[in-house]
Amino acid sequence: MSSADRKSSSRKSAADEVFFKSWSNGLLLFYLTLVALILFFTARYAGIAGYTELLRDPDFRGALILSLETSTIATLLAVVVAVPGAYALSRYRFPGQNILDTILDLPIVLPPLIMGVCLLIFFSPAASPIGAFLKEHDLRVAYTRPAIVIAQFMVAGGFTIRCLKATFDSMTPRYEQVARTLGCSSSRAFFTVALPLAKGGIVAGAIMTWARAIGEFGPIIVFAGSISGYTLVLPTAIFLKMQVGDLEPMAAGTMVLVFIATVALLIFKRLGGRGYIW
Amino acid sequence: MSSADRKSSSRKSAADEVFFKSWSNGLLLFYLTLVALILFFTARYAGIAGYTELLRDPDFRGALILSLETSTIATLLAVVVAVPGAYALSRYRFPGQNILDTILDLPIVLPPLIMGVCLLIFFSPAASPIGAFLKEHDLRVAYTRPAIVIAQFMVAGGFTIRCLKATFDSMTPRYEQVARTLGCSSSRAFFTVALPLAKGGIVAGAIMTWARAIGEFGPIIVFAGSISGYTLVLPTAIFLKMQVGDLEPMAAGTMVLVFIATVALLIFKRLGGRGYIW
Amino acid sequence: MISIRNLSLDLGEFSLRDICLEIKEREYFVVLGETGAGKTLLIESVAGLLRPQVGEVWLAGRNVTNLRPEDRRVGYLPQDYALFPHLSVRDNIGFGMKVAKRAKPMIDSKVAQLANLLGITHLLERDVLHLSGGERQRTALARALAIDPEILLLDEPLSALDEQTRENLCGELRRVHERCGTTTVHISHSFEETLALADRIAVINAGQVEQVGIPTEVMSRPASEFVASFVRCQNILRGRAYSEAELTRIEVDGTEVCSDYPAGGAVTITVRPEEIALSEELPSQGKPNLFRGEVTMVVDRGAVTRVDVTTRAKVQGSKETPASLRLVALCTHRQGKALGLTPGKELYISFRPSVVHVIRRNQDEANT
Amino acid sequence: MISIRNLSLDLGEFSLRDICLEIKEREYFVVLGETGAGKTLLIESVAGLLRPQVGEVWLAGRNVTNLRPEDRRVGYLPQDYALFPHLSVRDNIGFGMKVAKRAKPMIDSKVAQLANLLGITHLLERDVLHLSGGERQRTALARALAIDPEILLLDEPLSALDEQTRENLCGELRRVHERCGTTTVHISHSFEETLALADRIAVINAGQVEQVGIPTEVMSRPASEFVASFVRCQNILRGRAYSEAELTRIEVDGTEVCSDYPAGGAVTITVRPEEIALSEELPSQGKPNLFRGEVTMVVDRGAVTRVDVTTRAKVQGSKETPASLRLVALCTHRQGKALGLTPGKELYISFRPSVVHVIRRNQDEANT
Repeated sequence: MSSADRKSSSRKSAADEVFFKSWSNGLLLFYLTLVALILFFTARYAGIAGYTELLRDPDFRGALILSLETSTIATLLAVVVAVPGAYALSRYRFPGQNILDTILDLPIVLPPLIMGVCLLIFFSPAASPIGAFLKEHDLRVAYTRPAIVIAQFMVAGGFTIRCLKATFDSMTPRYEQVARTLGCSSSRAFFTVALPLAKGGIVAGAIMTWARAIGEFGPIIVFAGSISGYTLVLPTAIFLKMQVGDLEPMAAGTMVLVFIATVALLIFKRLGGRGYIW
Repeated sequence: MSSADRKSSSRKSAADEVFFKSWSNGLLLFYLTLVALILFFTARYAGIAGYTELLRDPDFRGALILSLETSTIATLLAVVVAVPGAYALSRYRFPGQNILDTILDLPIVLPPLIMGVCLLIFFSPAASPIGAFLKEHDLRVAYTRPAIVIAQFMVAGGFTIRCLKATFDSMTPRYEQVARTLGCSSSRAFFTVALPLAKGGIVAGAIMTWARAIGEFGPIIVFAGSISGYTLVLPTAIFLKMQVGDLEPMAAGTMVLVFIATVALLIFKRLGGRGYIW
Repeated sequence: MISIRNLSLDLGEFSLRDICLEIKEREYFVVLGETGAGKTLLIESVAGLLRPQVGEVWLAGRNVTNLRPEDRRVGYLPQDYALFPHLSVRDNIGFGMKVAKRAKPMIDSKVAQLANLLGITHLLERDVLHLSGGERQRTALARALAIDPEILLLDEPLSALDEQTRENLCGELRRVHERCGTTTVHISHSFEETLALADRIAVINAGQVEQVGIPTEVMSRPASEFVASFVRCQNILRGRAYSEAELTRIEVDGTEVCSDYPAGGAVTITVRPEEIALSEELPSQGKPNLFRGEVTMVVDRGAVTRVDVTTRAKVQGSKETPASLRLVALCTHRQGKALGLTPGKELYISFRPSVVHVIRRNQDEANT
Repeated sequence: MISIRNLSLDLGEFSLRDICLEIKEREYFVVLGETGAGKTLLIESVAGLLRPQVGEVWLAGRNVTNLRPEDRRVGYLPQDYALFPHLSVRDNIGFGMKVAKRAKPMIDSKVAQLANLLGITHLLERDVLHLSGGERQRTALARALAIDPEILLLDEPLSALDEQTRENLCGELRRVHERCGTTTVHISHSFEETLALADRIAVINAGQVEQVGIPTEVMSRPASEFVASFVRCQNILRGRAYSEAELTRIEVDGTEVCSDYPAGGAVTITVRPEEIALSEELPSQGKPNLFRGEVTMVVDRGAVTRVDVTTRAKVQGSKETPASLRLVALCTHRQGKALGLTPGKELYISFRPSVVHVIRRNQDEANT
């Protein structure tokens, strides 16, 4: 290759690199800018007036409190199930594990609305023996406050298990094995070694579960309804405001949820939490 | 330790192990059984009648076709943005990468409803210059069919980028580095080495994006509405049927979505796809 | 002390078949094998972390096959050491005693004693995350010894360390073993690290025991071609043996090699490279394995020099017959310099019949 | 051929500081250093995968510092080989020529030629996923050579292989280098694998070049304590030197050691273990470094035996003066057996003044 050839080939490869980088980074920035702009205009539209109106509105105030309460309870339930459940999934091998794994992924992959519809049918007397049994004892679940917690728990629970499974998977089982040779029973090895080491991941998973639960909309509107002053939570309240054209408080309520999700995300990342969708 | 001591300690540790395994596996099975039962009773409730009614109902038929169309278009858009975008995110370092990363996670972490509300505001003439510009030229986005695609694209797009980034991250950059020392420009290394190797992950990510798009509910009902025969997609149609108490076809429609999500999940797992939620 | 009886275990990727081993009290026993040979399965079966599908494990006269790891009193050192990252060095070492509900002063004195033995007293209050490889290994060893185990199981304890540290810790392990006398099973893929440590070794290949013996015996008398190549007997030749009155004559590629070992039929012979002597002058007569040949390659390896030679003729009394064998010899750097070794140099090559080890092959193998 | 001028690069975890190296045409140059010393940064800077923050890289008389990798014509073999998994062995080897738009028959003949050179002709139509470690390495080497590179960069090409394959491929690399004559830079953390290969070596420590030279020179005359310990000069002693007419006398812990190298002040002396002679009888008189002492440890290492000794007295003419040095000697297995080495055995220890290498230390170091 002559020196002139080399120069021209070097110029060509430089031009190629500039073009390729602009193309790939450009498309990435296009999407990210869109997200940023959409959020920015919503925040601007809400204005100060929106927030004050939001706080003055009894519907919104009640919904916010109910949202905080129900998602906290749902998160606690999810963590209580997910910590041992994810540990079992991560550490033990049992027959049919692949099928169990797929069932576990379903609540995460299914459209949330669908889970709400399924719960509604599951608790209806016409469709299932459980519904019939509850009706016999004059108990109602659909369109009550417990329905909110159940919907949040069912949708977010699978996610919590996945998230904590990723935490336990990232810890070598050698720790517990060594603990056992040092005299620990399997439960003692879990409580003195595995649990302390998974602490960060568990907290991260819980926070993310809470943020997911508080943002749940489809399953709650279907299964718990949107009864003002009773089962109205923040997302359903926002939806109702939109339907009646009350836009500034709606935008303000939206920004509250954006804020909660963002903070949860930042804490989650900070704690090194990781969750696979499947 | 005497032999008797040893025997009793051995019995104790055996009992501990049985108890601990039952507890952890039990909670896991409790959640999984719940999911399985909920889906089972929905499927049973739909019955054959539900499916035939579903197919006879023009609303549902139209919604199903529209859902298939819009989510396919949204998926194509998402893949076109995500393949180069995820590659850029995986391979290049740039200032402020952490911030970009967090922005990218927002559409995945934000409650889907919220993204719909934000889009509605973003395209409203009162709230943003883009909305004003569109109004001036007599263009409408909200409550139209393109709004469905935009909502699906915005919500699922972040997921697609994350998913493909995980694919590119799992491939060592050595492949492209070696290709470059062998004479490839950066774009040629991408097209001849990185892209063929990422093929499986890209297909897996696209299928999952499509399944997510078709199940979208909150953002579509808010941003595109539920105009019968125009913007009614499968999830919004299910919601409307529920509101009018038309339960069998609702359950059947739900099972269609469950079926789509399950098949997508199985294909995704089969192809070895992996996606982080953030 | 440890008795492994007909142990079999199949985990798909790795497996063990019909393992029988007897390890004596206070013995330092090394299990050698390549990656994937099943060594870790063996140690995990003894520790109780895996349950064998067939066979039994006996420790100190008890059948422990169905015992949980916490009921076995084995000290276990995994390859990555697995120090508990949320505990200090002191709490790592004291972990087992705390689980056994020992009194605090007793724990403290035992920790101090072990830390002193292993030279890590100054590290006791440290976080385990910032220890060097050698310090981690010492801490893990102290933790395993703290429960006064009946046996100590070491899973490749030296492989994660750099060369210098490895050599130091090798001496350390030997010293600790001499001091504590704990029966030790050490797993390794490196033949060389073993020589310094082992009382006896077992060579495992593809899940089966190929040979058990003291190291020098395994080195000079490997039981199979695999063992010969694993212990780096670099001269491994196939031939056919004819037993005579005193010597066995083995025909290798038309050349005759003599051995003291009686054998007949299809055989493989092995000669350790350090047993092959090179000289410029004709050595004192009468050697049954004396060849003329030339150097084909010289590799300076620091302390020793590896010399590849090809024989040209066999010297028998006063006559020479054509003979072509490719052999590897090792000599010291000094000898190499004195001989002026360079490729192409002519010299005499000889080895005693007593260093020619003979492995019988059955007819199946002979055809491959 | 390759000229690296004042190259500096700081990536936080790894860094290079002010590296200057001149590598000659057709040379086999080995860069030695521990994990994390910055060796890979160096090779990636030469390949163009990293851009240095300061300094220049010249290849064949051109300044390539700002050139992209595709414009450099370097053959690059990363540590994991990075064979393209979606291509066959043939397409992997032909990849670079296809990119350069060579004609199909030309590509085929070149691939056949390289496959023949490396003995992988029978693998050409195979999938790369099912190759063994050695086969992968050969394929990656053929792929790198196929573009007729001006230089070949090998990043730890032997470290992923097992011991046997490593030794075979070591000879292979040397042979390919002799055949093709491509200037080669090979990175390694193992001093021993280097000895067989290198024309010259550079030792890198913490991002800086400590010594450049031919291997035997670096072995016998290390430039620093780090290099001495890296090339396994196991006897590294600190003392104070006094130059006299012919000999330099170095006081080490109250004992006197003699060296041929002129020096004064604070020094470190190094003696290679294979240069230390052991004998039962008093050797021929007049040796300036002759000691009486006893064996403290014997480690059989197969071909060689490591003997740790402690000197008791220095023999000077007819009188003896107390002297206590801990030394490591290496002797062959045969010598060891002849001497009947066991801990506690008394013997004579001697080494020539010419093998006592002296490293000057500045006063700062002397105080540490």
